[in-house]
Amino acid sequence: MAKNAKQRTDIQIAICGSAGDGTIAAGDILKQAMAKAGYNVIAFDVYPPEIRGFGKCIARARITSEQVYSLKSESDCLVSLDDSHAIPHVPEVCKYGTVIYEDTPMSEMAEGTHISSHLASAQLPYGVAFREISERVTSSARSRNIVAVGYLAGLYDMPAEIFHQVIGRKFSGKPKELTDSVLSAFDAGFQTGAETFRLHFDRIGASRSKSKQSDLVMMSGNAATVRGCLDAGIDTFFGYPITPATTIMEMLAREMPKRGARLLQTEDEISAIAATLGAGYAGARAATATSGPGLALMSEMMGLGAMAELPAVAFVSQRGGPSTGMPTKTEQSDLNLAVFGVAGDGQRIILAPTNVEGCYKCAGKAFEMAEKYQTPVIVLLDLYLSNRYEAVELPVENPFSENCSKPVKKKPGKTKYSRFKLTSDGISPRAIPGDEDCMHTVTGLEHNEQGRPNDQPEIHQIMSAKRHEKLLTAVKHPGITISKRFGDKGKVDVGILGWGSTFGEILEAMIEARKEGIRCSAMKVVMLSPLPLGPIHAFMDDCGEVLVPELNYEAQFAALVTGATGRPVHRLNRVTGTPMRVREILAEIRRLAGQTEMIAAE
Amino acid sequence: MMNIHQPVYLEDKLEEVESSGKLAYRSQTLPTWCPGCGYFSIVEGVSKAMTDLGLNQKDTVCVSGIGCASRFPFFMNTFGFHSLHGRALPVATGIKVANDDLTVIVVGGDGDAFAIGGAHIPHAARRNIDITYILFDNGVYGLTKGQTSPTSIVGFKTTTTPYLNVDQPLNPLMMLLSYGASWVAQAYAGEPHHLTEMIEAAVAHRGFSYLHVLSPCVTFDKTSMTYKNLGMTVRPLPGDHDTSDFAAAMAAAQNTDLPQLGVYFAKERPTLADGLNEIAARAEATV
Amino acid sequence: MAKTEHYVIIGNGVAGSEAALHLRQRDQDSRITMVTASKLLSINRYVLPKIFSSSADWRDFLLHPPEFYDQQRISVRRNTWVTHVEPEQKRLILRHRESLSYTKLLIASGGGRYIPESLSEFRDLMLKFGSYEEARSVSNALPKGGHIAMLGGDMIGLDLARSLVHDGYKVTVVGDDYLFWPHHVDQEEKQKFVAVLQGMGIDVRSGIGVTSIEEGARNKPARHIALDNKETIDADVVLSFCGLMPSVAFMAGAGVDIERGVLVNPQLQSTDENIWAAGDVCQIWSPEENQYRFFYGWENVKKMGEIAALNMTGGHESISTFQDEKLIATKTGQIDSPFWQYG
Amino acid sequence: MNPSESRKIYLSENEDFSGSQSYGQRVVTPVRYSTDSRDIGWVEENVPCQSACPALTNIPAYIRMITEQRFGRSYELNRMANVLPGTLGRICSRPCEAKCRHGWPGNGEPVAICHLKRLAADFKSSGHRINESLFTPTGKRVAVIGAGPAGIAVAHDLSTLGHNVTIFEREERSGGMLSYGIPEFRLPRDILDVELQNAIRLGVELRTGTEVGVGEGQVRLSDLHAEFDAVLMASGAMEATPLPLRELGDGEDDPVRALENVEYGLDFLVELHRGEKKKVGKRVFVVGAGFTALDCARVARRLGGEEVTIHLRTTEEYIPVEKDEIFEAKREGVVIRGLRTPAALLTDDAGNFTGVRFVQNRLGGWRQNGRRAAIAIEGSEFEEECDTLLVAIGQRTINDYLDMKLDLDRWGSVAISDKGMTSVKGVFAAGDFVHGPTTVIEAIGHGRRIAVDMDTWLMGRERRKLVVKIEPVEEPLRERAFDFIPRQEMPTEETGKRFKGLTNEVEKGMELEEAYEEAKRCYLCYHRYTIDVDNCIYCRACIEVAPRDCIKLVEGVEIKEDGTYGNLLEASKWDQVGAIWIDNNQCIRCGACYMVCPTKCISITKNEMFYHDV
Repeated sequence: MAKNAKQRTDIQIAICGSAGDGTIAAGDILKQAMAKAGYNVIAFDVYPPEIRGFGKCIARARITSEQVYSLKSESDCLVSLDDSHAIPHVPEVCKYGTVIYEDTPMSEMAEGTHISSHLASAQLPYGVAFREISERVTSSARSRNIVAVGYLAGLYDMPAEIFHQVIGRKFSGKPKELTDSVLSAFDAGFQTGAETFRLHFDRIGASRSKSKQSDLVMMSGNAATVRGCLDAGIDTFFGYPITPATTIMEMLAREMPKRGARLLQTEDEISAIAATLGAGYAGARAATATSGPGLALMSEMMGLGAMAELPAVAFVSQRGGPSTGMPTKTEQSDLNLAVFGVAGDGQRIILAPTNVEGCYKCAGKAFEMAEKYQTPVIVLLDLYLSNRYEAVELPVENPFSENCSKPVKKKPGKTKYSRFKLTSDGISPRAIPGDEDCMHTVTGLEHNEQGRPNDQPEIHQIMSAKRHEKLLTAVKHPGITISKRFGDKGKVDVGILGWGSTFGEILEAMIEARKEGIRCSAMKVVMLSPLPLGPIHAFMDDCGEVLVPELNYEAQFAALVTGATGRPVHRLNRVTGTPMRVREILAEIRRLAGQTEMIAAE
Repeated sequence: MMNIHQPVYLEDKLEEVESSGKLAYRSQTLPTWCPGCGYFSIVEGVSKAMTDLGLNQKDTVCVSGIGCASRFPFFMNTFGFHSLHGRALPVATGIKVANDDLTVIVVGGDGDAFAIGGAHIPHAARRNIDITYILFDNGVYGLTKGQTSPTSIVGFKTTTTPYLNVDQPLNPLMMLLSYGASWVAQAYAGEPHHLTEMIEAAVAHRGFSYLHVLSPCVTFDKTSMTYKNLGMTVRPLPGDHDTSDFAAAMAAAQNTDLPQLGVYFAKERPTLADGLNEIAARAEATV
Repeated sequence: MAKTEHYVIIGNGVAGSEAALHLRQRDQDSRITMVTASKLLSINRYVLPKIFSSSADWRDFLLHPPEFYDQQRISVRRNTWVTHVEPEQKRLILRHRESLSYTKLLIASGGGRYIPESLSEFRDLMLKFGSYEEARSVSNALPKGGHIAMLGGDMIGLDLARSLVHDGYKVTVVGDDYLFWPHHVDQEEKQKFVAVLQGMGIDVRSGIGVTSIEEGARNKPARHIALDNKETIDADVVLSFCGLMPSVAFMAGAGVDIERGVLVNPQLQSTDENIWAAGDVCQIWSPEENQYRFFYGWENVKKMGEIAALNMTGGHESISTFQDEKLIATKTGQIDSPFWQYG
Repeated sequence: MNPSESRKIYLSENEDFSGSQSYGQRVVTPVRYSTDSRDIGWVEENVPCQSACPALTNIPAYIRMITEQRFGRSYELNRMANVLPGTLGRICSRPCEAKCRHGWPGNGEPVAICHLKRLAADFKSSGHRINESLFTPTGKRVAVIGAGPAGIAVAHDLSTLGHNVTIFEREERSGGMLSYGIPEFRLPRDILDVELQNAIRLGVELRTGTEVGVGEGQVRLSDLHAEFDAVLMASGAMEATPLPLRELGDGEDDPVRALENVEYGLDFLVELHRGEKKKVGKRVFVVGAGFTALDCARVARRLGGEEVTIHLRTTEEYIPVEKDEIFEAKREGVVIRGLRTPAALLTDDAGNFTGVRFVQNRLGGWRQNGRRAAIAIEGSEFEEECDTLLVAIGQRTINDYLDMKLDLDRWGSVAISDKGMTSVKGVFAAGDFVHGPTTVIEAIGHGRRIAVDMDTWLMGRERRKLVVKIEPVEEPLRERAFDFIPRQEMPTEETGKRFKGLTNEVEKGMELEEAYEEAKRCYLCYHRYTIDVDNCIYCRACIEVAPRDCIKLVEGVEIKEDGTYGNLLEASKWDQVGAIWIDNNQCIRCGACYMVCPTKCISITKNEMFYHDV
């Protein structure tokens, strides 16, 4: 690697195969190893809903020395583990980019079904006997994917020993023979790759600058969420498997018991949220995780949480909807459900991080907020963010406070404890079972300050106001950026307002547009309920035109902003199940900047 | 393996399969289960049973929830309903109540049935709806990639029980017997001949019939309910087992270490339709 | 409407590339596919010796840039091996088990390095210099000003030798049977030409055989050659230049006539009416000499590519003019050969 | 025969030999013997090496024995089909290797079947004993004319069948072409002699130096016919084919016989091996394209020929000789020139041979034997000088020495019926004498079939029958990794040392380790993987683990005219999948499917085809 140490690194590698080929596992090893070797990595995997069968899987990883915000639309290298799926992706390989493919297929192939016939003149073919190498070394074709990773590593001079460590960790706990066999498959691939005569020009160059203190850690949005939970001191977790949130529970299941915390897989989402509320009532920091369909099931219980003023954190990773929709495709269409999906007036706090580091922040802060504002908090992720991998740098000091609960100040025993006491900020001092002399009942029925059922008109009016007003103070919650502006300061021609995972693409597009001389800036909104209206108004005042790109059909955020500000915005909506393309946003910015003729000139 | 030296000639076998007519019960879609999955025996067993019983495809509805096993209706050439997770029985109830002449076969997995859908089973059983519930038990969640299920054994390691499962598994046979199912039997996916016999008997039974099928998950269970383990432990119910003796059925159902295959309990009693007819009759009488 | 032709060309050397161009000119609607084992688009192999004197990468050796093939709608299937030809089905079977059908096929697979059987056991100790990759590995193995030994000394090798001596390398040629191949020179001429080569600074050991090649001792050059006159040579790289062997292994069993090369008539058509051959792979019937014979040299091979293309698209032209095949002593005391004349 | 008829044979109780394996009511090993055309057809189709072998050698079985280190057993399995394994292991033309599944496109190189045969012979213990199963004496007497490969094979088989055999041989030693035609550097005589001796030690009487004919002191066929119950003609094809020269007038003497330093290759070799002193000049031409031509050239190199050239009518591509053999000859300095035919032999004024006038050829169409025709190009004559010319363009049979008239076929050879008999009752014929010059293994294979025919005729009933022995196999015996072992090369003598005498064997034999490695490469094609369709749940677990496209969803199967199976018809739709079936033609016997089947419906059987004593 030393020979290219001065060169910048920006390589995007796509591995494409059929479900069951080990495509995702191969991509995982690649990105883990490269992050460990000190590179910035952004990665995102696409896979089908079936476990096996014949769906397409693609693992893409962009390995860079500089900070970037999204994947590139062109990859530098495509590895095909299944030609039928990879052939449509050949055009996404750049000029002098490489296509690596199986050169020893199992059966006879009809004309045109082998990927080698689809390469453009300027793309470079590397045919490799993945299957034969795997069978030769391990007596089975199963390790083709590992051979492919080894080949990549050898071909690009990546550090083999770091891959060994990553593979060793991935297979820890498995029989030693299996690990050895996988390592030998890697080595055989590596050797083949290293011996291959190189024709490509992109190289792994410098790693990221050493300005920062701590190491980069490669993690997915879900993993960062889990780290946030753990750093915030999560006590209990109840969940039910659902793509793409399942991995949150899986990772917590590994980590929580180590800290004396408890996790239970309940029989369904209904009981998961119920148990979460119960644990919150008992004073625990409790959470659940689900996706849109699970959130729909939980709506009823969410209402209970709002009504009974119980803390609960729900991580909701969105996927294509409605209904079962597209379980393994990304979308940002559960915003309405999260904001509005409840019986009655049941507002709650909603945070939507925009990158992996934000997942960590929002997860931890969600516990603080749930506890402080005594309400369910939904952290709205989506599949692209949950499964996207970035190399992140976690703070050395734990940024989350241990206890944010408003304590009961009165000496117990003197006056009767009012669980729902009206206060200036709307937040009532909260006691939990075990606190002396603070016994009370929570209920889903409308109730008075003491928590007794009460359906008098003025009570419902007052208590409704109390429950909504206490949330407004959440926009000033310390230690979390709930909105932020990037790019040009002052008046700009185009402003882009974004939320969630799409903001990475928005940033890249904004940077490109500024390079083209367009005055523009971008603002991310992290807290979606209640909305930080002040900064949003200020931003919109500065912008000639406002663009809201988001991955849903109904322009849910645009409608939310328009509804809250009364100002029109331009909508850009895509529901392809894939992340938005930078060039689509860029084209829209150009159009809004009145530069349509530039596009025509191109 | 004494049949090993019996000659097998492809031509003869193809002729046999062709003339049996079982292929007419299959759809054109190749099943998408993991190769080796016990669930393949559902299609094979149900097709053969329907062939033998001479059921008409158009008068049959296959209903399922969500889960690996619940893919089943897609692979059958009958009416099918692939509903929501755990909600297959309510859907089937609706269909059966609407049209008593239909043969309704519900297929589900252990998670679909005993976790999210657990609340529905007792009610379907006690009402004695005339449907057949074939439960493919593989003791693990396959579709969400290997989590523990209500029938996972103690000590089973899954992604959500990394420190081993501590929960006692359910005993579905005892549950169903105690829920009042009027026909309860057990089969094993690795013995397709017996499975077919059982499906035939289950469909033929008038009332709620529950067939528990032990079916290995080849992808996520490499240690407990494998073909190897089950193959060594399963055995037939004793020849003198009395299917009308509830206590004997409960006693036999307790033996989970050596699962016994065959009909545990069978007793005719009025079905939901009978009850509805009776209510209708009473109502008529008040006019 | 006539059926769209699919011309498939095996090989992307001079003959194949030339044929592809002319096919496109003559038939705008057709599909043209070139199949080559190389990972690269066509390389101008005549300028390969420059690899020793410049830091250029492979793009600088390309005959045409990649865009050219896109414009000409010529698909170049690289890294692809033909294992056999099935003329009855009109298709090729590729090594990766894919089939490729054609309506007309041109075999222009050229010639591979021939190693005399007597040297075959030292095969692994000799490098090749046919492709860009091979040339690069030779240049990697050769230290600055290093010593290169050539066995055989055919015209391709002497061309490289010329260039290497010019760039300051030491070159020793050991050869007898294949010296000046494919030219036939008698003993007297041979002496004369050897003297010319010596004058250029090439050390020629004529009339001597090789007994063995071994890996060099420690701190010595990588190769140690023992000669049958008891002399020895220590060199960094050993190359063999004993002429070419037509690459026709994939034609075995196809039913098309082969002797050493593919046998073709003067119109370059083989015994199968849909298969033509051009370049170093074909043996052309010469009515004047009453025998099949090879024609070498850039000008000849290029011409063959053109004529094959003409005839594949309905023409009926015979190979008639050839470069003079004699090895020439020029007026300035140098030697010249069709091998050394290229554009 | 129509399919149902050939299958009925199998269904008849009498033909099922399974009973012979019983002990009381209990079957000791579940072995079945089948004569069903589908089972025989399966072996013929799926064990390509065995069906390519004229002697039907059970190749997978003997290679398997090598991996088990049972060299003696391996040798015996060879000997069941071919009484001279050590000999054939050196000089066989290897039709099996050309058909070996391992050599099919994409599978790599064929297994070195021939070398392994030799290695089994090399490595068997010095105390190895031969197994023979013997019938009781029948009292019948048989005369065999010619102690070449065919004669020896027949004599051996008839003697084990209980007949009394006498061989009449013209030369001083037995072996025919083996002893007199093949140079010792390819076939050491000690090995040959032991095997020949072993073949005829069971009471066969060998009368060497005894020529059959009509002359003085020669034995007459009619006498033999009268004295013996049956006579076998196996005198081979020991007459050289005359050189047809374009410029030779009618009635002119054959110049090959007339000129000094010009000779037929066959005579050259036979005389050499009779012990005569042979000489060649410095510049030697050999005309011809077969093994004999190659052998002549290589012998000539050893006798001091410096420039030895073989001249072919066609080209190297089309001559019926192993590529290895051509390579070795070239390494020894032999030059091969193609597309030329001798038109005339040149002499100087004194009548001494000086060289050859050739005519240039071009290739013509394909001939029936799979070779190419050569067509002379008019006016393309050219001359080349040489000192010695050896002509080895072919051999033929002669039958004019017999005093009984036997009907001939249209090629001039003796005609025989389906049952091996000539037009004279009781006179049979086998080997090259019938077919003209073929290969050693063809002669042996033909001899064995004729021996069965002769026995049937002598005894009035069939006592040996082609059967398939089907036996269950407990587990797959191979690993996929074996497929990637490269073919092991046969070490050869350094070229420098080869020329010290004529007897220095060129192929030196492999080490034990190399032999194991090579043996492991064999796919064991005789293993048949079968799916029990009744018990199959169509789960495709087997397809998942298959290393190649070998297990298929099937809706039908082609039935050939003889009742055997052709191609499988694959199904793509679920409602047409009648069965999942293993395409044994694609199967490389890795055993992965067997290990993974959930309902244990895949079985492996070993299918061995051989002549079985009834």
